Amino acid sequence: MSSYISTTPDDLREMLAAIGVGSIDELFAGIPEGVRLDGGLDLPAGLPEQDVYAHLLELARKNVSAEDEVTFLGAGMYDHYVPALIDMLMSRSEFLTPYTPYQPEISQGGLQVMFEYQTAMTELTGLPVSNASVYEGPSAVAAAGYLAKLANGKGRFVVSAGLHPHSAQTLRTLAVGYGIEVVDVPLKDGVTDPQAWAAAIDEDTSAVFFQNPNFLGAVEDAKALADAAKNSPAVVVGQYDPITLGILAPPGECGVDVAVGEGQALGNRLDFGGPSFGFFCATEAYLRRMPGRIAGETKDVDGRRGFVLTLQTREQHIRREKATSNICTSQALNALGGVVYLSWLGRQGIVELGELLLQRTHYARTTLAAVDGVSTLHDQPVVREFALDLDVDGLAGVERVVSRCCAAGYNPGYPLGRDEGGHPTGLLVALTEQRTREQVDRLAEVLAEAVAAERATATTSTEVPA
Amino acid sequence: MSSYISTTPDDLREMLAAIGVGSIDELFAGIPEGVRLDGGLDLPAGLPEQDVYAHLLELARKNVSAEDEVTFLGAGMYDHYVPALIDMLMSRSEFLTPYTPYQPEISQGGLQVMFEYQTAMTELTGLPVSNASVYEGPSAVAAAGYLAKLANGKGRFVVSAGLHPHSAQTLRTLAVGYGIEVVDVPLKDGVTDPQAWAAAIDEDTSAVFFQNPNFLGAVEDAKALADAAKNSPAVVVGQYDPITLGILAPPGECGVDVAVGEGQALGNRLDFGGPSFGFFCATEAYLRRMPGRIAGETKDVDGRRGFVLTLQTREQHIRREKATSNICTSQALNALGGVVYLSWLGRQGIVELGELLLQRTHYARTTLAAVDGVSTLHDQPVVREFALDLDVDGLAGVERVVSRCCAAGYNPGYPLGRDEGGHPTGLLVALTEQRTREQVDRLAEVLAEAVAAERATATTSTEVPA
Amino acid sequence: DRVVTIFEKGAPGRRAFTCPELDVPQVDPQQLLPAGLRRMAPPRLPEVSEPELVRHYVRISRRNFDLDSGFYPLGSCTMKHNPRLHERVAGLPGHARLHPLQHPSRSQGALELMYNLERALGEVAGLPHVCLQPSAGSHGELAGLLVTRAYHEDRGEVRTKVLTPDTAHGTNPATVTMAGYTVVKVGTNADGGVDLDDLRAKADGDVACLMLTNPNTLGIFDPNIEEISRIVHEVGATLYYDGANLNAVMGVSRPGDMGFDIVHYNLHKSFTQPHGGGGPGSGPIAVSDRIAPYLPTPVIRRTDSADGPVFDLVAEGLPEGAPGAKSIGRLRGFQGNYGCFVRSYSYICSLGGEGLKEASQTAVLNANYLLARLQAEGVREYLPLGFGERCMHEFVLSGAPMKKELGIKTLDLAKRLLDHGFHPPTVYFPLLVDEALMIEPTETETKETLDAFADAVVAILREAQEDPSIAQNAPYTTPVRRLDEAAAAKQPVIRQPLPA
Amino acid sequence: DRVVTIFEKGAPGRRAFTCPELDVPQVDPQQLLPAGLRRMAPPRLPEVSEPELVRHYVRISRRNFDLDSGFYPLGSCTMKHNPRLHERVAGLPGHARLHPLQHPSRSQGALELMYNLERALGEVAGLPHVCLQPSAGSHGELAGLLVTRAYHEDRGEVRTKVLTPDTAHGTNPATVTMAGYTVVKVGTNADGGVDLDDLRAKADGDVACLMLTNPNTLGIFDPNIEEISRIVHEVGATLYYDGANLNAVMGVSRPGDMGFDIVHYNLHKSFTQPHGGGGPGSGPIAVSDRIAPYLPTPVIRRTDSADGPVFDLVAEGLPEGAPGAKSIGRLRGFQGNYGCFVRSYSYICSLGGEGLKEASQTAVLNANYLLARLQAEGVREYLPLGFGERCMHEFVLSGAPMKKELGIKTLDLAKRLLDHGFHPPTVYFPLLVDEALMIEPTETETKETLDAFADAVVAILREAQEDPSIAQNAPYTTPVRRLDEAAAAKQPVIRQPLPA
Repeated sequence: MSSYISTTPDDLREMLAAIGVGSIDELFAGIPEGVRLDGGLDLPAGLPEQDVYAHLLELARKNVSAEDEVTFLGAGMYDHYVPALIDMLMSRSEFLTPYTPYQPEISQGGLQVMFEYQTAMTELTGLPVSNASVYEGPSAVAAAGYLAKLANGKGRFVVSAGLHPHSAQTLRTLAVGYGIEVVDVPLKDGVTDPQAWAAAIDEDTSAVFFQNPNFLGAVEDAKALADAAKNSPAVVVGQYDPITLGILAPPGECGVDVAVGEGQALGNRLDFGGPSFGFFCATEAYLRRMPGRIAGETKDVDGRRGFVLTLQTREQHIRREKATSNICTSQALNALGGVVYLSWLGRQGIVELGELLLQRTHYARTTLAAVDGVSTLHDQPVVREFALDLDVDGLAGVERVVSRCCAAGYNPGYPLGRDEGGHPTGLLVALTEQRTREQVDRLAEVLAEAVAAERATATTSTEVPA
Repeated sequence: MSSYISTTPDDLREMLAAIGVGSIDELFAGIPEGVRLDGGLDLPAGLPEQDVYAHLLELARKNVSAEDEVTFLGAGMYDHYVPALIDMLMSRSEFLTPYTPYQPEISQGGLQVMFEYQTAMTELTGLPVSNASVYEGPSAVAAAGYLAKLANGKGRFVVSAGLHPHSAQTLRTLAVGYGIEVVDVPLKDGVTDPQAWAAAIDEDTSAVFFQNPNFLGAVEDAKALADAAKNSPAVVVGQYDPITLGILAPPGECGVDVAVGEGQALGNRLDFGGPSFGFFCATEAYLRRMPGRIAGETKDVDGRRGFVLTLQTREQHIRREKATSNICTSQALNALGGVVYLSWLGRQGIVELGELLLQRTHYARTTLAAVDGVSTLHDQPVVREFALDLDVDGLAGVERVVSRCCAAGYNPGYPLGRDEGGHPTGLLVALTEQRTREQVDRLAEVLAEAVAAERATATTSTEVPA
Repeated sequence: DRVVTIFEKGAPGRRAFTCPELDVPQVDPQQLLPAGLRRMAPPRLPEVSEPELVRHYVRISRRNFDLDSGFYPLGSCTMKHNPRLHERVAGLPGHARLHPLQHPSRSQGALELMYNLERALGEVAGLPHVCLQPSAGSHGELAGLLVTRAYHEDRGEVRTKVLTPDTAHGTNPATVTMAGYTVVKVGTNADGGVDLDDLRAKADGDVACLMLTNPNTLGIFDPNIEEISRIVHEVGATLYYDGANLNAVMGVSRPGDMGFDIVHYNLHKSFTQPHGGGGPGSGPIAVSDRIAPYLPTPVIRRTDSADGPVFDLVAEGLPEGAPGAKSIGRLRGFQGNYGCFVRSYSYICSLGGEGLKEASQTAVLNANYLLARLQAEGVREYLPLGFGERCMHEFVLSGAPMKKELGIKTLDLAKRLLDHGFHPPTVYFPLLVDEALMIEPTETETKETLDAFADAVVAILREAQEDPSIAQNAPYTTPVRRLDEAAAAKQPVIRQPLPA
Repeated sequence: DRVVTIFEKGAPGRRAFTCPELDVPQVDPQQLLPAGLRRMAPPRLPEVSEPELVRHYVRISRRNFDLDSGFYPLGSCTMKHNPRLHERVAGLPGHARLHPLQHPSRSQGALELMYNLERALGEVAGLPHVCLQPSAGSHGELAGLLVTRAYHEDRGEVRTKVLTPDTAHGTNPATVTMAGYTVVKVGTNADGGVDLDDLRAKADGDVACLMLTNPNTLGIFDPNIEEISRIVHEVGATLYYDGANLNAVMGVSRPGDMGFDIVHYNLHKSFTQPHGGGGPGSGPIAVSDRIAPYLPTPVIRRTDSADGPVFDLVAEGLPEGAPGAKSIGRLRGFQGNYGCFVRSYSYICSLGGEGLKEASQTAVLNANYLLARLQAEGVREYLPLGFGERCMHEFVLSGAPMKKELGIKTLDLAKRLLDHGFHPPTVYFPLLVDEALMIEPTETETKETLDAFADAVVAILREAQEDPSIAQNAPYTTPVRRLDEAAAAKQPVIRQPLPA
């Protein structure tokens, strides 16, 4: 079997001779006998490329992807169309295979992409500072928490219940590490309860977290939420859906200090959840507290424009235990997809796309809420995602409705009851520019049949459909 | 709608002013009114990228591809595994998007690929001269005929019935142009009838044509066929399946003057028949009569090694009506796939692959011929493809058997009766390294059921299965 | 860094390929394939590992200039943007892994696509019957002359000559010979069009066809096209449209409406196939009703049923007068370069009728703008326009004054453009224009790029005024500099010599 | 040619995107989204056509050096060949377009793949429980310390310190701080291993964990690993394996067998993810039985049924002692970087157990061969090996004598290597070695490449003997030359200024 190695028997002989040993085993003589693996790994034998392909294809076919059904699944990642030129650029060896650009003279391509990405993200968020990407959305929220912790050393995080459950959970997981208490603020009428929010913020609040649009798709009044923290030490952190920022007021204009979010919607594939990228933008005040890589412009010895990784004294490889973050490998390739996507959309396109989603989402909400046994979970403004309530028996009922719809080729969305504390009979429905009116209309039919069937079954039997 | 153009209204204004006209229409003023199209083209409106993708995906799904079934179809193109690195290289902008390398200084990549391709093909065929590719297999046969016509001016082509029907038909279509008579030689026991072959060759024979392995998969005695033409003026032309040349005697060692063939098996996709490439190799005598591009090595003014298109005085853009061929755009990108595939296989691999096919083909022939109602059409040596005879009612019976097998996910091969003069109940079965013993065994079961069902139906009714 | 071929890399025993295991009972190979039919020594193919293989070709790819990297104004070649969408859809397994002999009932999508493409191409040409089979433009030309031959012969006529203007692409006369005809050249008039008197003089009963490019290779639309058509048809000949320059007139004017009987398309020009460094291409033809019966087979037949349309490939039993009923036969294997059809069909779907027209309009706009820039004072003195004042999608300048005044030839200008990062225009064609420089910017270039190119030409002319030797010895910044083509042709080295 | 960003290209009104048509009844947008929540001015994103967009990024891509083009011996980064098969299979729609919240019953293939990958990775580490969730090595480290914390707290213990050797990667101490611990450095002995006395002195009841890389960043396998494990476990701490150097020992020696409780893998190193110019990566962790309950959730559960195995994602109701039963919770959204799992799983399928071992053996062979070449007379005088005589998969030379004798620093050597077409090794790390040069050739390079690299080093040393200023001012042949990093940090310009 090939292991992608090149050592011929002749090579081996010459190399061992040059080293001055008689066998490869001798090179491992320094490993104590007690920790050597004698029998070899208990793994299947290697396979030719064609067999690996066949195996991976077989596994792929056991999944129902967004190419196999009409999907209204969202809740953090979305079936946007990824233009073909992004695939091409992301698969170019020159972007795909280099390491982090430690040698700027031969990494100008990647560094310039980072610089352009930072420019695009600062434009989108209306904040002056962006890093070159973090892992993904929820961990970006947690990274914002760590920034706040280092910045003000306070003891509490105040978290809106509109934050994505994964973000809230991730924040909680990490906050344990540095001992910060997390305080939840409930929603009211689908948005963060303003009274409870204001009441929760105090002098010991290190950061406040909300999401816009929030997890139920509702547009939050970001400015009001930020204003409520104005007189506290709290860093205001907003998690944003970047695709909505063509029409939503940008965080930088609402008093948000740190805007983070999941970048997948910007030209990245679903990939069952990753890799994508997280974006991380902030006010000038936090420039030297940012996690991750930042590219900066400079000149070479001949005066030519060039780019370098800059402000590296923040980073782990220089600052070690005093670093602003432990992040090293980030998501450069995915961020490339992001900036190419934003350039593809362009200044007009991001607005047009936002307005299209706004209209179609309104149509979908109205159409689906008109189905018998279906109502809206809230009536706040929504941009690309909305929450319904199904008049069925709990999460199990919703799951059966979803199954029935999926059997008809339509995945109606995400059952909110799957999350702890989520509305048991809620269904989160997301749109992208790939979902047409025709598909919405058909979903309404499919959903109507499924809900009706579920309600009929519930009254006559408890059997689960196949 | 975008037409991939960049002209903004500002651009248009400035450009028209620079030209000195008031509108684009004025630029078309030279077209007589009588031949202007007023109403515009009667074509659907343009679509966004996502909709074009969705449409093309829908069309793709209406096909049953080699990814959707286990296919034993061959007869000229084969479901070989195409290694992923070939896709990558063929889709690199640097190879994908340039024109023919008229400016060698900035085309060294493509020219070197041609030079390497020529080297690989001459190695494979054992002939000293190769061009940089022609369109595909059958037209390569016809191109060999034109070479012979220009070389010796004789009046007859002698053609073995073992030649692929498409090659024979193409040769006939073109021979009409320059007025050459085509004489057929039948097969005997699955190979070219030696007596009839020898008898057909005379002093007015311009070229003789056979195929190896021939259309029924049988290995021809190429040396004997070539010897028979030794004392005639005829150019000996062999059409070869290049994948078999790791184990079959190379044409250059058998007295073949011109070896041509379909290159698809070498790293090219099926693509419903094209684009692929044709190869065209010859003895030294025909170097200056070759059709198509040829790359040659030379040096630049600084003495550096470089490559150029050479012997261009053969070609249409220089020699015009006296050119050796009218070919201009050929199949450079596909030939790249060919040479990369051959390099991937390598000196050992091409032999190993040939031996594997030889063994598996033997196993498949034995196994399938053991099915009730199935026998071999001939018992000549075969390498990767063989002909069966089904005991059913003519081509229609075979087609129904094929349909039944396909319904079970197994495409058993090509019904020979589809070609004029082809054996009505013949079935041509091809193997590649992607067809395993397990698949052959399963095909035997599927085929047995299908043949049995067909024979049962034939005796009781004449209905066609769905 | 010495350039080495893949045959000079690697080492004995290295490999990228892993052979699948033998899973059937082994039989003595000699028994399966006797020694007399066997190869004795393996072909000396490279012995390289996969990493070596990838690196070799990635590296040499960087020694190519390509359309995705820069301006490529190669006249007559229509180097327009190649959308990556087309590579994506052509790569879908349902297209890319479809066997050409799959039964029509199991390849309905492919046949529907081809049928739709035929209709769309026919609409663009203004001719009702399309055959997609030819592999490239020159192959389409051959198809066109063979159907012409069949048409005449079917009428009991033997015709021996084909007329081609002296501005014709080289493929035209080469094709004429391959089709068994004799070339008769027709002259060009002062305006760059066909010399009507010469045409009238040569158009006689022996003429089978006039092959014409319109706009022609000078970028000029022949204003006498209706008269030309009349002359040709009066002697019973066919009028053939070389579609190389179709990008100038899509949606604006149609060959069929001009009187052409036969048209070939270069899908790899007007309909944006990537050129692949010299192919693949695709050269469908369209014909009028009277020529249709002679078209190559198989033809695609659409039958409408209650369940929707059904598509079939048919070669025999076609009704009289139907396309292919008296077919000349096949021109190649299978159905043509289907992968190219997928791309061009996608292009037509993306643009629609309006988009195709906009493409042609913009191609003509861009050409005229670049022409205006290059006919500014200080440039036109050295590089005058060969014929006319304006152009369609391309134009031809003459470098003769530049050669005379500045001592640099068109070739020198071309080579110096390489140092400016541009692919040069087509040079020394058409033959009619002395020191010709044939420029086709296409519609997908920006005004900024056209300006930068014009600026480069201006800079090179200015530089030559100071020191012509700079251009004469250019290029300097390319992977290699000027190559000795004469030596290459004199003692051809066309393969890597290998050790036994 | 002035470098411009995409924001400096294009023109107002240009576009690549075509918005789908509005197919629903239009409602007043202000009604749907009130002004107070609305954006007023559009973000100043680029306005470019598709051809411009493609050309811009293709062009700037060529200003990168990449693994597919040349040798990349960056120490500790394991720049091994990235097979293109992996991109192909990761791109299959069934993987690439699978929504992360698709119900487990409709994502069985993905869960099976993840389950299989967990088993395979566990086998390589010699630890039974794997969590794929962490996004990169540093994320895995954080996961490792958070499960350590949970483990201790569950036992009612409060521990405050984490030991890291002074050779540790910077991520280790940074992670320690993020996890709320204090870093305590442990020294290195004369052989390059952990100073056992120092370790014994610092290992007390406050220590939560020792984080160790083995072989360490000097490329040395610690011969005292069993003793180290004993010391750490005696004080009740966990032993953490930083998997950055796992490529040295796959199939040869397993962290679990060495006594490690927690291991992180860098799929983007040992299991050949392309690095993407700085990600994505993937940093799964494996743990022993006693740590398993604290693993992040959800976990993958396999249930065998009559119809074959069924896979599920489970976060709650896990039985006591089961992985995730007392989970620390999530570390990120969804299930981790699945696209990376597909690639690494394919890699493991291609190589199998034997292939993985062969990879490690060859990595060590290549490193020792290159070391031997670089310790030849005439080189070792300037670039001696920091510690020991041989190495595992990488080694660290000291440029201190070179600096002293020849006047060129390690950085100069690195920059001069650029002119020879090589990516330089890692420089100035580990901190322990003066003027460090850390070289990791990996198993996928040829002997010829190793020789060429050694030759280049020799040539640079020889050149410096004649004229050190050449290296001091290198590089010369790169897209830009040495850049002013100090100015960049002093007055950061981190985005393109745009006109209003």
